[in-house]
Amino acid sequence: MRTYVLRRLLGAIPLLFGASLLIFLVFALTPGDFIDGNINLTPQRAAELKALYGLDRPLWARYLGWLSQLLHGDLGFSLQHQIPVSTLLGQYLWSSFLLALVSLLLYWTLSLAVGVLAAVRPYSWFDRVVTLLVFAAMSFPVFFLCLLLIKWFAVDLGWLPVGGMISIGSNATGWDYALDVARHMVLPVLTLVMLQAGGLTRYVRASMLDALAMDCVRTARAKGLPERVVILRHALRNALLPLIALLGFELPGLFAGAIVTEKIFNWPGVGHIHIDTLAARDYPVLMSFTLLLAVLTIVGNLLADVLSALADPRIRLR
Amino acid sequence: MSQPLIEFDRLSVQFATEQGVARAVQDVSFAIQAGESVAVVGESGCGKSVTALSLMGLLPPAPACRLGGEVRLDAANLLALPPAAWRPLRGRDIAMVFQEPMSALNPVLSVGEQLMEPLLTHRQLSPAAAWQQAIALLQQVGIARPEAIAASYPHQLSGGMLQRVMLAIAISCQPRLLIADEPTTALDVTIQAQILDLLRRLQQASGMALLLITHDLGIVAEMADRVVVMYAGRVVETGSVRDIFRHPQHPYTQGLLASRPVPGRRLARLAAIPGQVPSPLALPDHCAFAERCPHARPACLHRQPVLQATSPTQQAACLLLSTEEAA
Amino acid sequence: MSDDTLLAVNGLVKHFPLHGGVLGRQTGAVRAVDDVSFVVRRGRSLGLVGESGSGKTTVGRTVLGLHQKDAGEVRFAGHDLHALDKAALRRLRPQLQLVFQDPLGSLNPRLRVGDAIGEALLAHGLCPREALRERVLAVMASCGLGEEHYSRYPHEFSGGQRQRVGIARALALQPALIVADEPVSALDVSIQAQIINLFADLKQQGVSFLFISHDLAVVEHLCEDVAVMYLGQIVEQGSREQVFGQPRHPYTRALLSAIPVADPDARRERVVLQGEPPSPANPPAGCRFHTRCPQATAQCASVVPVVHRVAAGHQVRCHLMA
Amino acid sequence: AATNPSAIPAQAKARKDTIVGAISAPQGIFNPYLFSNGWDENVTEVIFGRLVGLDAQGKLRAEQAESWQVSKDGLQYTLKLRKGLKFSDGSPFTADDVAFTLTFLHDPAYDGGTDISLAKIKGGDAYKAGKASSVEGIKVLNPQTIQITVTEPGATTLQLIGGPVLSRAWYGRGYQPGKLDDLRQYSSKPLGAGPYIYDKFVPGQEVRFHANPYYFAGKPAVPNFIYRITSDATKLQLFQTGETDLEGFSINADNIEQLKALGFANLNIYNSSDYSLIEFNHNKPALKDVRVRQALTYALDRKKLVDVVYQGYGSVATLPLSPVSWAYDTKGVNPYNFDPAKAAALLDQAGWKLGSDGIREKGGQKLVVTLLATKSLFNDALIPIAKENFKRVGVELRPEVSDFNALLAKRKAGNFDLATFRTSGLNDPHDGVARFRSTENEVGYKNAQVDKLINAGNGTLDIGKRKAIYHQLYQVLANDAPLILLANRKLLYVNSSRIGNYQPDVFNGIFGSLPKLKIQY
Amino acid sequence: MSVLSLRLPWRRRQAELASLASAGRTPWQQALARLWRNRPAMLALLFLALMVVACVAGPWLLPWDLETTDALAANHAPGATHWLGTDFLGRDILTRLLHAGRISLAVGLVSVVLSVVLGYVLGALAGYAGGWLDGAIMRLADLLMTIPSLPLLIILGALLSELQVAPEQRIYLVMLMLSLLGWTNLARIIRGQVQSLRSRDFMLATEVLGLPLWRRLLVHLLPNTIPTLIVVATTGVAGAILNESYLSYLGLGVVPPTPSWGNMMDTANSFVDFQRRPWLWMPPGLAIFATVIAINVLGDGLRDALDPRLQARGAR
Ligand SMILES: Nc1ncnc2c1ncn2[C@@H]1O[C@H](COP(=O)(O)OP(=O)(O)OP(=O)(O)O)[C@@H](O)[C@H]1O
Ligand SMILES: Nc1ncnc2c1ncn2[C@@H]1O[C@H](COP(=O)(O)OP(=O)(O)OP(=O)(O)O)[C@@H](O)[C@H]1O
Ligand SMILES: [Mg+2]
Ligand SMILES: [Mg+2]
Repeated sequence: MRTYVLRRLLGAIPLLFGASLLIFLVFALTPGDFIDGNINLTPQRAAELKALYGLDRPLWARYLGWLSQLLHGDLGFSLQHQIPVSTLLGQYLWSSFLLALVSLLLYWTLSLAVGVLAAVRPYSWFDRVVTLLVFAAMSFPVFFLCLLLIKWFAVDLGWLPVGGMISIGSNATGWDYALDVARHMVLPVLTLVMLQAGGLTRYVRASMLDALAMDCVRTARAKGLPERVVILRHALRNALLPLIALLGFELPGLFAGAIVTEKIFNWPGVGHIHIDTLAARDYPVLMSFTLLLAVLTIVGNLLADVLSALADPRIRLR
Repeated sequence: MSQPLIEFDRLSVQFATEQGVARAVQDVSFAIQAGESVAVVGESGCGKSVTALSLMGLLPPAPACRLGGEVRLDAANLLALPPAAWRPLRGRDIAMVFQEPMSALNPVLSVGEQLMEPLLTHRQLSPAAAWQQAIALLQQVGIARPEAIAASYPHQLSGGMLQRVMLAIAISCQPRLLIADEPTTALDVTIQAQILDLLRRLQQASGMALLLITHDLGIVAEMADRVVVMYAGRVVETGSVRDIFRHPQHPYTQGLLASRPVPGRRLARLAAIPGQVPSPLALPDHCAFAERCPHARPACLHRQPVLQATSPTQQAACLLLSTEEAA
Repeated sequence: MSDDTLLAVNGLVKHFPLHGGVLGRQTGAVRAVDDVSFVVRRGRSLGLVGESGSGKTTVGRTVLGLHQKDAGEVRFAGHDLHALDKAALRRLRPQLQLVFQDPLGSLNPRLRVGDAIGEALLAHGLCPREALRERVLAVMASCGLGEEHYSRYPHEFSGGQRQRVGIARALALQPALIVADEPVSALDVSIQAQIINLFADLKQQGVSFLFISHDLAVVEHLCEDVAVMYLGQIVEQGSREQVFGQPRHPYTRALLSAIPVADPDARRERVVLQGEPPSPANPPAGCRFHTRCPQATAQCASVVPVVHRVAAGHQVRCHLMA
Repeated sequence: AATNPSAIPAQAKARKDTIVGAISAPQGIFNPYLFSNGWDENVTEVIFGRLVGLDAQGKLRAEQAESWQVSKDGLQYTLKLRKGLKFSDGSPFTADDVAFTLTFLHDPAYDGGTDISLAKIKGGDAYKAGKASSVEGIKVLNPQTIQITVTEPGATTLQLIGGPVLSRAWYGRGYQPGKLDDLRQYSSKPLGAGPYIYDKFVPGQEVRFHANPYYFAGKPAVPNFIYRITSDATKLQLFQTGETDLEGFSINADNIEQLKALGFANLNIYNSSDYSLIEFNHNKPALKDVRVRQALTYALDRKKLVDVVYQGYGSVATLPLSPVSWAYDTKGVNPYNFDPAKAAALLDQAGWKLGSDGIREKGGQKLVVTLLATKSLFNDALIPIAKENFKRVGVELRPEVSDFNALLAKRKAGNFDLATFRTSGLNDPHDGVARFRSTENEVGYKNAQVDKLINAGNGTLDIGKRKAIYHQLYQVLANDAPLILLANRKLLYVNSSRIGNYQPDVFNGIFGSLPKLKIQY
Repeated sequence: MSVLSLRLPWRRRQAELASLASAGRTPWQQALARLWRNRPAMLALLFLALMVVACVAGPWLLPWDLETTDALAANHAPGATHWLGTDFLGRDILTRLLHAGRISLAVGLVSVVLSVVLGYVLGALAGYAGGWLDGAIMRLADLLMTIPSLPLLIILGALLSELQVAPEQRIYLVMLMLSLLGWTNLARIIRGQVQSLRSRDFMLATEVLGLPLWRRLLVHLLPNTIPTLIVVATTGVAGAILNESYLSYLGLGVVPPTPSWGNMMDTANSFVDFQRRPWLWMPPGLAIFATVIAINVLGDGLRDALDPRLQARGAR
């Protein structure tokens, strides 16, 4: 097991370099830079500023500079926000994380429950309704859904705030603060859950159907175990193995920020600033953030493998 | 004769499939006495496993699967039981061992855990006691280091070991009937010999009845008291093991016996049964064996034979044997 | 070695490397075939028996050149098979054919069986396109398949018929040697007999077989010569009469006695081997069988036994023969 | 005006001591000279105020400076500060702070958006180049008076030097010329002398302020002010539910109707100071020909565009200037009313003949023009209309839509024929025409007469003289058609009727009335 | 495990026996028959067929022009003249909807075809060749997968818009972008399939039979991957249509005035239109919704039909 993890870690290194190069190139090739976007600058002033930011250096020099900076643990300085990138991301990352985590927990719970129930009675009316709903949820364009929810719950019914993370001017702390945030979270979370739960439910259902068809489930029944035990202990545990791997893949998603959802609900997350930083060509931020996601993807992959290896004695005890 | 332990009475099982209705088992009747070994033989797809599963209540629920007739345990019709009432019988009164030990055990639970489950469910042992009992059971099925094995997972054990574990699970609640569905088909000959030995010992020790399902006549000869021969979902012949091997009555039984090469008795050609088993989706209304039968007569293509006694201990379902046909 | 030698395998070794460690280096090997020698003569058949994992399939595939050997020699009809270049090997292919255990898996589900049988004939230019159908039908007929089967798909056949198709496909090329890897194990009893009879017929027509099986009865029925494998090695080989009549190796004896006999009155005492075959990745030192051998001595655990000739053509790898 | 103040949402009514304004995307650089986006500027206005501001007509207005004097030759500016001026922490606000601010803007490491070189302060370049330890033209006469000497007169100079002032005591701590890092760290702890004091920035959410007791015009009546971050998608919903009190909307009949229907909204509609345009790339041979430029201007139905987009709340632009400006005078300026026939005639004259496919050609070259545009509602209308209109006179239009940054990059690279965008807010008539000066024009437009007139217009502070100069300039420009002027729009700012004294204007936005606001419901 | 190979697993034999009953039909015919029996899938297919016919033929039959603006007829509600109303420039919504349908469907189809070609070729190559080529291709796929797709799409969009392309052609770039990102998944699946097919007995048989390489690949190996391909491609189209709408929302998709369902729905972004003029966004919204559902249902049906053993399996 340890050698396995080590081997995977070793394999991740070239991938990381590849990712950093790819990210750099993609951004370097994008037309426009931070200075180009300022319409009010005279050409002389623009040239001065470009020199100041090192934007006039050749590609390779900029890449190597960035790389060595990264290797020193420095993510750079945001051109647009004038603060270190790490500080900037720190300001926005955690609210994205909170939103993503809560919806992740919710839609996993929901998908597991619904998927298992649907698989236990395949082709029953429950299953058919679930299938229909799942396909419907998977077919909604995001922004459409967000706007609908705001219209219904925030404007027409007035139950929930339109957007943001806290009430205006709120100085609440402790429980009040948590409640306030929770109230603001309901709609974005609902959106994310609706969008994600569909696919996952299908997956759970399929995995559970496979598990229920396993011979060992028949054995468990033959032992006279209660149906609940058969399903939860024998079938579900097997069905969870491929799902555990999926869980690892969710890692980057926790920090990526749901761009459209955050934008529409005014949620102060990284998804929200992502578009702004791109519009301003604030490359240090964009590159660091993208690289962060790449790293998280690689780590998530690794984690997925390790987790499912841990959960599966066939791999754990090889 | 005393009251049989198990009685199949005109059992029939139909599956609704995409292509149509599969008549997997039709009009199967036979009984198993307490302590007796009954072997069911027949080719693939002839309904052996389905017959056994109907006894366990493990067939898919309606409408995918429709059951007819009765299966009685101690004269009580099991098929009429609601699922909840059936469950306590499984594993306690009737236990079952499957063909592929590798997939029959749960890969994510340790052998010990799986062995404890029926003890906890049916005998309400405390976990500690169940663990002790599990170790003892493993010892009973001839496993050398029971503690180590109990803590290991199925993939760490060989097929023979796993089949021993399966047997340990099956006998854990001292069932009155053990169903062994091709318990050695997946194993090597040398291991098969070990498992058959063990099975015999266990049966002798506990006095349980055995329903042995197999396609290997050699195993039948070694293990069974009585034999049920099935073909295309029906019982075509039944009798004591000697009856069946010494004077098989049904042409199918005769064919089966003749089509195996026998060590030390080499023939130039085997007496093969021509043709193939009909699909359960397209069973004829007449004798299903007629097309392959070397002795078939025109009547065989029109009528469905029923089981008839050919001796006090033997019955066969063949029109050739029926008195009116002979007349 | 006489003229009628068709296939001569000498000291064949095939190890499958095992990888492990952080850098994925080779850490060991499955010693699937370890120093195996045998001969198949023209018009005769060699039965290769042994338990699961003993290396039978690997021998068959290495003989066919599907695996690269690690050592030893495979001579087929005078050619050193593993020394041939690709094109030459391809030219030799029709001579040397394979029949599989799983008849469905060995047929392309999307190809009509007539085409499946005929394509190799075309590919090797063994038959003009116009005559192809006739030729295929003839081969099919010799395997008990009718004209109506020509344009069906594999899934439309029963197991036995599929195996016939598989055999016909091999046979169409008029091979000198067919390696049959457990060709009947997947079949029903009544169908098995049909296929066994078909093999018997083919032998009559002069085809030689390397017949791989774990079923001793079938091997006894079909093969003049028998080799018994255990953990990658041949422990006993000889003629049918020698091996079945006077088995010398304790393993062969145990194997023979383990076969259940379809006779309720023949309840005999038998040698029940204890334990299970060790892993070929880590075979026991000395005699590979000593861990299960009822007659093992201290010597067996440390000294590798050599092959003893106990009679003409009868060889046994056992210290007891010394 | 509001028809039904009782409809004010309860949520807003409950906010007794706080006004909530709306802002789009502040980034937290709350330094008037270091911010990089206009939203941060809005925040700094509240915190800092200015020495010299603009009134609703765009005329200079004394704020923190009590008065100013400009020498006859326009080269010397003397500003006098109000008495007893204090920063919001109570520390004195003196001419020394002004000098500090202006000197800081000449720092060679200064990378902010203010280009002080446009003011041409004497000795500025020398300081920047490191050849002097102070800027010669900045002179503190006494704690209340500062004198600035410049090398060229400029109509906009006073606005440049009369901007927000940084406290030397606060920002000068540890500041070394050439190194901005120390100064930069105060961007998140701003100190100014504006009406409100900065409290807190909750990223992505809001910026909070409380009233400044030292504000020169007296402590504002409403104790708290919040800038709430809103977005186009939901700003109406936020206003409707009472989460914001002040908000700006894009102007069209729909929005106005919706807002009126709310009952509690006061609608303030006024002209904006910017204009939208389609720029010609004068380096392209076809577009060098003034007839082609004129033809394209005639060909475009700008009236339809304005009607569709602004629905009566905008007008076709005739001058590069806001209609509210004192310099606005269209007399004698060609309005280029929609006239496809004339456009066709002009193109014919220019030698572009209709081809068989309906596209004009000349010397084997087809008259196909690309148009760079960003994605916006305005362009959603402009592109189909322009395409249709141009097609009618035999010109094929190929729009290319990208984000603004990419548009500017492409424009700079010169790979385009037409580019459309809107100017930023223009305070002085000079701001609207500076782009035509050959030294500043980036797309190859050159006209010596235009250059002369622009310099003359900027070279004096006498409004009467300037007006005449600009009037002449606008006529020359119109004939030259260096670009297609599209539209002057109106702006729509809305306040909840619970807020009193709100009088937004084009030059100050909400800032102008912020200190005077009061809560009336 | 070799022990298991002694006898065919039960389920396999069941399929074997069942298939005997369906003798006389090619695997494709069988799949079609299964599909035919799947009512939801057939409904979905019918719907899609109608949609395609409407989108292809509709704009010709309707009297309105796609691009002609008419300020007087702006924002009309659905009525007798304009069945689905008009937009803010007075263009007929129905005409635009159907025209947009062509484009959205084409974007979906073409981008999937592109990514399928790319993914299929690379996946098959990696699976068959193995060794360093496999390593290289799969590392490339890994690399692409590590970069979150949205930023990459945004950047690619900006990057590609640098090339001088008219908006009508810009959709091809959108397709290209979507496919550049979409191929990795398919490549992985196909690679896995090819690898497992390669070790299947019938592929071994082709080697023993001495068949030439092209025949082994083109006749034996690749046709057996087609069912997977069809299923993946079908559901891919649904994903691509959704992605296009998403990109359009972010201003990176198909660019007005060329209509696509995605950019037509963009009008819903204005709250007033959203609240008061449902005819602007409802038709494209429903079109996307219904088409995507139909494709997904059809994909599900195809999966069941093409591989009965995978029946009732879902994919994420
Ligand atoms: N769940 C099911 N659905 C549909 N058909 C089924 C089902 N279970 C069994 N069958 C059919 O019932 C018939 C009898 O099956 P059964 O498993 O009893 O055969 P068997 O005699 O045990 O054969 P084998 O030797 O292969 O185990 C087969 O034709 C099979 O196709
Ligand atoms: N390609 C391979 N890679 C690694 N190990 C292999 C490979 N093929 C076979 N082996 C191993 O080699 C040993 C011999 O296998 P082989 O298939 O030759 O046995 P066999 O006698 O044919 O068994 P069976 O009766 O189960 O078919 C086994 O332990 C097997 O796991
Ligand atoms: Mg069975
Ligand atoms: Mg084998």
